[in-house]
Amino acid sequence: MNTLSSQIESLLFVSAKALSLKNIAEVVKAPLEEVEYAAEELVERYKGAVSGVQIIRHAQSLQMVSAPENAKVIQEFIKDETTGELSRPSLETLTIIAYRGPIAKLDIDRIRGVNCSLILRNLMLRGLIEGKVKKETQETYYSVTIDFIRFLGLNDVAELPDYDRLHQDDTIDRVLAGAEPNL
Amino acid sequence: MNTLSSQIESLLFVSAKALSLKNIAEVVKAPLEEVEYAAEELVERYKGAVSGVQIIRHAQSLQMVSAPENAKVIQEFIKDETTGELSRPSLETLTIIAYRGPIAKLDIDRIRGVNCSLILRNLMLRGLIEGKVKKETQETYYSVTIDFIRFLGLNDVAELPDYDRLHQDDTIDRVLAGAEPNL
Amino acid sequence: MIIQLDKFQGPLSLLLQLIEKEEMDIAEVSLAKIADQYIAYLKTVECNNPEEMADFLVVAAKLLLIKAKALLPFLQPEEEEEIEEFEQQLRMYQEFLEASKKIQAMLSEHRFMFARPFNRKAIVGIGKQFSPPKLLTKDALGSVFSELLTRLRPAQELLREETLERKIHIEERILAIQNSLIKQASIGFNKIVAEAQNNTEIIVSFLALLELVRMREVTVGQGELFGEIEISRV
Repeated sequence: MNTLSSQIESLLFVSAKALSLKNIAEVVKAPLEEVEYAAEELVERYKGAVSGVQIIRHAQSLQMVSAPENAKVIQEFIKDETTGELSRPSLETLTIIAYRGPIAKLDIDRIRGVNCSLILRNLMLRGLIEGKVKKETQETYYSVTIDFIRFLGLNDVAELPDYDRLHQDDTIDRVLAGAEPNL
Repeated sequence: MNTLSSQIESLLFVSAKALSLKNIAEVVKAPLEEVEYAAEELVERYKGAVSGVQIIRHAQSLQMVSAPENAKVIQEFIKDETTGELSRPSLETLTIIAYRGPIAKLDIDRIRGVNCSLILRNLMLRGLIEGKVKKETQETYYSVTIDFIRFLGLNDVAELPDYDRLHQDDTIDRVLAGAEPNL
Repeated sequence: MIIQLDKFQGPLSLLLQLIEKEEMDIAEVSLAKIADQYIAYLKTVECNNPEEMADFLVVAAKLLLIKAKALLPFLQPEEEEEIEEFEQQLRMYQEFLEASKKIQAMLSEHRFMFARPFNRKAIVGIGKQFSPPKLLTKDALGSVFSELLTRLRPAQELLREETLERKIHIEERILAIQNSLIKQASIGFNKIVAEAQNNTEIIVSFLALLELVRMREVTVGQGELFGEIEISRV
């Protein structure tokens, strides 16, 4: 393995949080493309090896985490009490955001047919989703966080069942384009 | 790799300090001999691979550490994380802790409407705030550090501008009282 | 009926539950059939949040449109499109509902992945390191906190205002129409909604009217396209 991969590995290990590829490129002083390529390789290598350590990739960020099959042992060791339980409306909203994020609040409301403000606020507080304001329109777009992906035991949100189909289902775009503004 | 090695790897990963083989054997509920054998194998495997993460063995203890040859990059990363001015969200979080500390993490999250874990972590890293765990509830309460108070040229947080009025303003109490219980 | 209506679950969820109960697919015919059930069910629900009720009523209005079209097949193509879109919306919601069940199954397997806990010493080393933002002053702290308090304040008042909003019940509007028809044999729909304060009130009045037609208490007639709707006692 080359130096760059090794440096990325060390950084992810020491930082103990998600790091953006941009941030990594700045620290290791390498072109973003090279970092992207090395990161890709690293994620695949960890996935391929049956290892107790894994790397999650999400929204141009990487995070080093423990392997999902050891969840029980680790949870006991660090006395973590996460149950993964969510109310049905929260689960529905999270599902839509996971498959379609970044997605505007209005579009989430349209898909569910109800105003989701309270649920979104709660999911933000729990750190399961995050909102980013788009400068041009001042509209907030929501995505799931790496923390949510950690609970699914996946390396990437794109590994969700039926991801490709639901991610770009064109009926969604049709509904969103044609939906009434007041719904 | 077998399950036991993978479990040991995960444990070493999430543990900040060295773990004794005895301790590991208790957590994974396996005989000490087996743990010793798997540990030996693990150490050898890491030695053989050029990796940014290493496992070192001291007598009867194991610890996962970053590779020493990447020390310079790690230094660069820490410098990056701990220099420069604060972002607006970080600044807001810091003032909430300054005027309302000691304050529980959940309350900070509720006031700001988003999960503040990463911000709190960065403020701690820079030595601006510190957390203390309340024994009864196991909840962490945050306050600004003495270093930070002195840096501002003060002896006590109560000397902050308009402290009495701002500290007692009931706006925040109302926000916290009206906060939704977790869904 | 054993359908559970969770506080936030919403109208589409209710509609899908009704369709599944009848073992039907999402199609115009089944939606027309389900319209009455949906509205009957709404009546049994205690809802004291007008906004939430409005979401349910929007769907009720769409169902009634679909039902009306089933009875009067010569409706405009514009409405045809709206119905098609609504069917698509419902199908899409159903897809996400299915996906959410899979996600729930994944979560219940407890395959959580854990990050290393934050440990200052592990990052900074044993040496104590204090790195303040050099330009930050105590006055800046004061003004940032004041601004934060100001921002938090209006949101509170806005919330209180909303709870004062008037609620409109279909029953109320049905009663109003029935009362108007006591004094006279027929009345125009525009008279009924003359004092309506918002669109929701007009929609609810229209739903009330449709309900009265369904109950065969009144008949309605319209002389020309977009003309006044005349309501007459049966």
